Amino acid sequence: MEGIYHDADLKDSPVSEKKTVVDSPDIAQTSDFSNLPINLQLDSEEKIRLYSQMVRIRRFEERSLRAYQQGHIGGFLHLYIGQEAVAVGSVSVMSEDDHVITAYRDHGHALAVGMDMDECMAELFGKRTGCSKGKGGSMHFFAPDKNFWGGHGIVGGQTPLGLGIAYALKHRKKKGACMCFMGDGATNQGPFYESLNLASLWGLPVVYIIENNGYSMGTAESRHSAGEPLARRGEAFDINWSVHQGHDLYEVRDAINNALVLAKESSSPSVLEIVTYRYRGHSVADPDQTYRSKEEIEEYKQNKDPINLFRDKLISEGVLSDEKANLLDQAAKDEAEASAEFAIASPFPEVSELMDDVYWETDNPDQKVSSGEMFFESSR
Amino acid sequence: MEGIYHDADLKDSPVSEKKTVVDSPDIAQTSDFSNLPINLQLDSEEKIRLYSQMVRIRRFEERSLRAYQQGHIGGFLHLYIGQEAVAVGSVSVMSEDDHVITAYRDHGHALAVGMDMDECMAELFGKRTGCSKGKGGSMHFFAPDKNFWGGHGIVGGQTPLGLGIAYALKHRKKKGACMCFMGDGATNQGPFYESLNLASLWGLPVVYIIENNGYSMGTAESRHSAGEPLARRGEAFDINWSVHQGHDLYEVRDAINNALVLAKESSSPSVLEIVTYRYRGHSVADPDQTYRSKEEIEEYKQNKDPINLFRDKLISEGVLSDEKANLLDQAAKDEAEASAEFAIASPFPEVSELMDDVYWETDNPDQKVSSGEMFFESSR
Amino acid sequence: MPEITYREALNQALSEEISRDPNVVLMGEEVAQFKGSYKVSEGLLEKFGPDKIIDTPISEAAFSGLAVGAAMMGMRPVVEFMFWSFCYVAFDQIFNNAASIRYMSGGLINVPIVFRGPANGGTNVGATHSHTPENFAANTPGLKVICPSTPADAKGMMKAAIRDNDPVCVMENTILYNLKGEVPEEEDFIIPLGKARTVCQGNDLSIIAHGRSVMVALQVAETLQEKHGVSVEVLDLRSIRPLDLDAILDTVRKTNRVLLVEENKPFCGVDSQIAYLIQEHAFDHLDAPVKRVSAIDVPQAYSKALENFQIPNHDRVLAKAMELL
Amino acid sequence: MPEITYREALNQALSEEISRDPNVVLMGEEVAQFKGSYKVSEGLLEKFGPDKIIDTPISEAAFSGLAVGAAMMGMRPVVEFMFWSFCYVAFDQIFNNAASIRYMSGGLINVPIVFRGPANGGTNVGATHSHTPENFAANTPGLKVICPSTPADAKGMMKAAIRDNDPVCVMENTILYNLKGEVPEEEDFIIPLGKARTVCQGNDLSIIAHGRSVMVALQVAETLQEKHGVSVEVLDLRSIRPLDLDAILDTVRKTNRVLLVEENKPFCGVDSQIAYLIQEHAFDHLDAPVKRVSAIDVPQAYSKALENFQIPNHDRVLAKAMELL
Ligand SMILES: Cc1ncc(C[n+]2csc(CCOP(=O)(O)OP(=O)(O)O)c2C)c(N)n1
Ligand SMILES: Cc1ncc(C[n+]2csc(CCOP(=O)(O)OP(=O)(O)O)c2C)c(N)n1
Ligand SMILES: [Mg+2]
Ligand SMILES: [Mg+2]
Repeated sequence: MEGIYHDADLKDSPVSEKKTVVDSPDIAQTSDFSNLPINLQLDSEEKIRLYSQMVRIRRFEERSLRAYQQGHIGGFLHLYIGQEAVAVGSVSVMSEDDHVITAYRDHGHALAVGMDMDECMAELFGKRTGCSKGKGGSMHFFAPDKNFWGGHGIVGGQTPLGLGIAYALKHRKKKGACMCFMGDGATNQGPFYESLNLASLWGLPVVYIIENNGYSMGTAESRHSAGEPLARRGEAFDINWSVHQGHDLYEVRDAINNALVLAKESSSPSVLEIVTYRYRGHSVADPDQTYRSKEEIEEYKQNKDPINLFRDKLISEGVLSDEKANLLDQAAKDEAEASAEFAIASPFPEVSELMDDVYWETDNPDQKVSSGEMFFESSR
Repeated sequence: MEGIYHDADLKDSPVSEKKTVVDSPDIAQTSDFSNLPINLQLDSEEKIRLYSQMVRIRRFEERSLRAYQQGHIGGFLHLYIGQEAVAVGSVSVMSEDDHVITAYRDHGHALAVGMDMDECMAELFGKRTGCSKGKGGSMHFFAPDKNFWGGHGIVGGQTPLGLGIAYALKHRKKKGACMCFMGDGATNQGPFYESLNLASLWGLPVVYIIENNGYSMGTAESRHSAGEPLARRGEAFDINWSVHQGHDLYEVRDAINNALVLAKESSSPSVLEIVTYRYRGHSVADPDQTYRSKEEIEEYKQNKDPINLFRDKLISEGVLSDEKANLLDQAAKDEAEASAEFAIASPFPEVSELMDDVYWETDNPDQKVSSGEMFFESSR
Repeated sequence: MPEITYREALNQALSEEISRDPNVVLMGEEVAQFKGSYKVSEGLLEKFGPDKIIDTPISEAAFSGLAVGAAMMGMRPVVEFMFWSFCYVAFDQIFNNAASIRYMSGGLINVPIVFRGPANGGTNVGATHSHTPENFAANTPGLKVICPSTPADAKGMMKAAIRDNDPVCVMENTILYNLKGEVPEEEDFIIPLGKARTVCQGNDLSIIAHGRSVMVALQVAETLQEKHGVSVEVLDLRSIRPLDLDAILDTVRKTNRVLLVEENKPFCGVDSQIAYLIQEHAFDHLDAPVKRVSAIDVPQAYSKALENFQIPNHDRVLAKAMELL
Repeated sequence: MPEITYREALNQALSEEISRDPNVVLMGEEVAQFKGSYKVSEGLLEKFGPDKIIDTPISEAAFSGLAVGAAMMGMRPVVEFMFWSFCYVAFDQIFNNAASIRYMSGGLINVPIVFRGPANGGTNVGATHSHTPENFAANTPGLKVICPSTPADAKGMMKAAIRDNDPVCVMENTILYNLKGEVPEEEDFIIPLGKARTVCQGNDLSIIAHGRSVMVALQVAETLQEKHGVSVEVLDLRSIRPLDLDAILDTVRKTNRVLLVEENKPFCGVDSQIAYLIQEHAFDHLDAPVKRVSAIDVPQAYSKALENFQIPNHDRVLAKAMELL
């Protein structure tokens, strides 16, 4: 018995290999996912809706960025611009029994699941009309009525929560799955691995979606993670994994759909890595130039912008025209502008409301069962 | 691009495959490690010393068990009986620049690195003469002068510490490595994976040694961990891994030596899984019968007891005789008995000593630089 | 009323609530096949099967978070920590996720969850296994925290905790598990959170305690009565958050002298807050400063000889009480 | 003396100590190439290279524990948390390993380590990013905790922390990073831990605070002087553990009235302990109960409109001070 060591080489992988973004400018041309059943079943209207969703997300965020610069928004603002096809593509293959949870870069997922621009923008402004009444902010959007469970600020902290959503579905014998989104940097948080083990051991219908935009703040993947691709970290737990390009909405739909089917048919988890890119800084305050070049950003924008690529595709499919695209774009801008006006016009929460929403019990005094002091410094 | 999913099959592994202990009663016969250079270099005296180390550990622990039953020891007592070849074999290939850290099942490692039975037994008794002055107890033995950094009670909590020891060695350009021992159950703690990533990313000379005794308390491996073998969990981080049988001291020496060489020559981490077995309950209080059969235990004892196997080997090598073995055994019993007497005769720490050893500064009042109150309820 | 142990009382509470509400499950390390490290869940696997009584790997962060996620979906998980000390590896899931998600969602999401397990010293297991984090939990708005000290409380408050729509941390005590006491049998025997209990009446001194320290307080009260003719009132807080401030102030206004006893380490222990509240609200009723006995302020010592002194014991409490008289 | 910012003061302290002692390294997320999330480590990578200034993945548990292991071996790592809030995912490594290993080894092993980063609210980042865990750290024997509030303190105390042979938690404040002040230039400018600072003298009321609340206290002191002719003494604790109890008692004995201000949540916040100590040791000197202003007791709110009120502000502190007069 010798040869004690494996050199843990990468397996030859049948999936699209993850590469750093600039190394493979022509990946966009490598494959056509439009003829897969999941995409063939889309009618023109649906395709246009998907396109318009991506545009709406981008325009919403661009407007929020201006609001930030104007001083209407404070704290963090993590923009999703560049990654739109991931959230929109993923959500587009959800059934009503499927659920979504994500990290702090959550505006795209929120709009994709159907949240209003108004409630989202107002939340960013810290207004009472925000989806979380101004209490959660940019990182903490929620819409449980739309199966959207946040918006979580602690890196990796949502990975066990997503597992719990899947667990509840399975326990209740519902045919649903949970998509748990996370960043490439988040793969370095321990609870993710504990979750992978449990997901596999218990056969839970959870799909971990690593939106690999190449950077954890200012740290490139190669400086934060050993071993490629990141999705392979599911393998030792006997979890299905694969890597996909995130600029092509059709590819995203196919990948996520397969994982959801697997989760729902055989209650098996997956780890999908979706390679994507963010155009803006990690959050609004962060200057890009320190850790990546302008050229890198420009190259992605030129060759792989998910909105441009999908527009071109739809135009070539005869589904969309330049004119129609411009109209949709203008509509999205108008909607975003209106949401900013809505947010500006909305009232801030009153100081007396500070104490609401902590405990179910204090919010429902008529059904109170406890007694005693619940708060020790009060605004009332 | 199709075939989106890998089924994460096990690679064909050139190493001895991990199997549940009872499935492979004849593994002991499968291979002979005695002719490997690392073992050929041992002279008779050294072989006898290794044998005697294992015997000493076993007799020490048997004596501690009686002391527990007699009420001299309280709290937890996690016995290492059955696993002796792992600690002794590993420590036997250490150089003086190598370091050891482990979990709460630490008596074997402590004696193997050269700690006295007296200081160990006294620690179990909570006596002032204990290695940690009675403050650490069974789970928290330490001997930094012997490069032994504990004894850690929180499952997996030592995995980043071992990394830090390796980091300090590398930072100081010392040619040493750190062996970080852990249980099979400990692989389910997140910090282990964070540590694997860092170990690989930074090329740290750490060897993670999973002593897989098949159970995490009452939970068999198949009920606590998805995917086999556990060591494979290093693979996605590009870490070398392998699986070995822990009942054969020669095999352990070879495996650990290879990993230490790799760590020191090329500053590469490893994950080694050593398959072993514990004869006693998880801790003294735990009744075995609920989660494994008497037969399973007996079968291991009969076929794979590391002490018996090594004795037979040494006898067949002509290095040891039955008589000599019996003498060594009696010596170990006597030494253990003496250590119990030492512990009984030793004083308990005084209540006034309760406050020592918290802060370096309060223990060194002549070099004190801070002022103010350090303690808020004092025994003095 | 039947006499049962604290352990059996918890077991009954779990069993009854799992029977009553299909959303309740129990999960944790060794809770099913092993019947719990301290046998609290004995017989539950047989009764309810592995879908309700769930063994987990040693992954506190993941299964705590999993339970929070399930609670967000409307389940009512009961999470056992083998020791509350192990909440340190799941801290974020409890102290951020369970505590803040309701608030951060503007009240859209509830987290009806129970985290339970023993939180005590006195068992010779050293610093890493002897934490009493009730002060950390009570510091954290969004969490509730209770420390039952009798079998009846263990049952009635555990049932209340499971029915509660907010996250409740239940801090038990390994040394109390064998304690016997009378426990009502009615299905709906509930002790509401936030109600302290006057353990014995007295006029000269109030000793306020929680957890096992209540027993120490009671012993000291007996000594003081018998040996010194001092009449002591003992108040068991039972619940830390919500807190029965009225009961605290009542006894202080009655005796005008107060000693606080707890196993917490002193700096920012629960009793620092109680002391603050007493002097804030009953300043003019105090004939002497509020005094405290806590754990001696060093990491928990392993040696019995040290630890028996480290946690509040009869003599230390008595000595401090005498300072107040 | 040159005027520099709190940020530059920290930067100088780090730079000087890394130059002085080859065992000192700085590690954390984005500390090297990105110069630190809040630019505290600007220029250090260029000066000292990647062996001393080390970027880590988002693995707080692993790199905190790694640093503890390195400290056990005699290194003196400085670990930056991007926010102290993130200590929740590394809790065990800090609150067990760093805090208890010296004790559990009977004093055989020292852990000379600094954990540092901002711990404050007021920046509109919501519940998960606004924790102030100085009370948790100070509750834990084995750890030291300091909260510098001025550029000079930031430099002098950081240098003291790095030279300290015990683990020190340094709680900074993002809002203070731009604050300017005079800072001595000497290499050995050290402010010993455990020394409070009288910020201004007064006779009628003592306001005791730490961290940014010191500035609020000072503003209120000015208002009270100008508008009401009340003379306020402001004491900056600076260090929580060790604690300058003498300085606290001195000011209380002088003014006989005391208001405590902090950003901590109230239940078992640092000031609960300070209040306890004051009434214990200076009971007869108090003309009124000790009062406190803390953060409003709910998870940190995102909205500026709420958070500006939630953390102690001028008007809330003033109102509470008026109650005491
Ligand atoms: C536990 C924790 N550590 C650090 C942070 C600060 N932080 C927020 S986002 C981030 C980078 C995350 O990168 P990635 O996971 O790749 O997601 P992306 O921002 O690219 O979407 C860091 C370090 C945090 N929020 N939580
Ligand atoms: C974080 C944490 N959770 C739970 C425990 C309780 N506990 C102690 S040992 C153990 C089982 C560990 O099994 P394994 O890692 O296989 O080591 P072995 O006991 O077999 O040597 C458990 C659950 C602990 N000490 N720390
Ligand atoms: Mg990223
Ligand atoms: Mg094991």
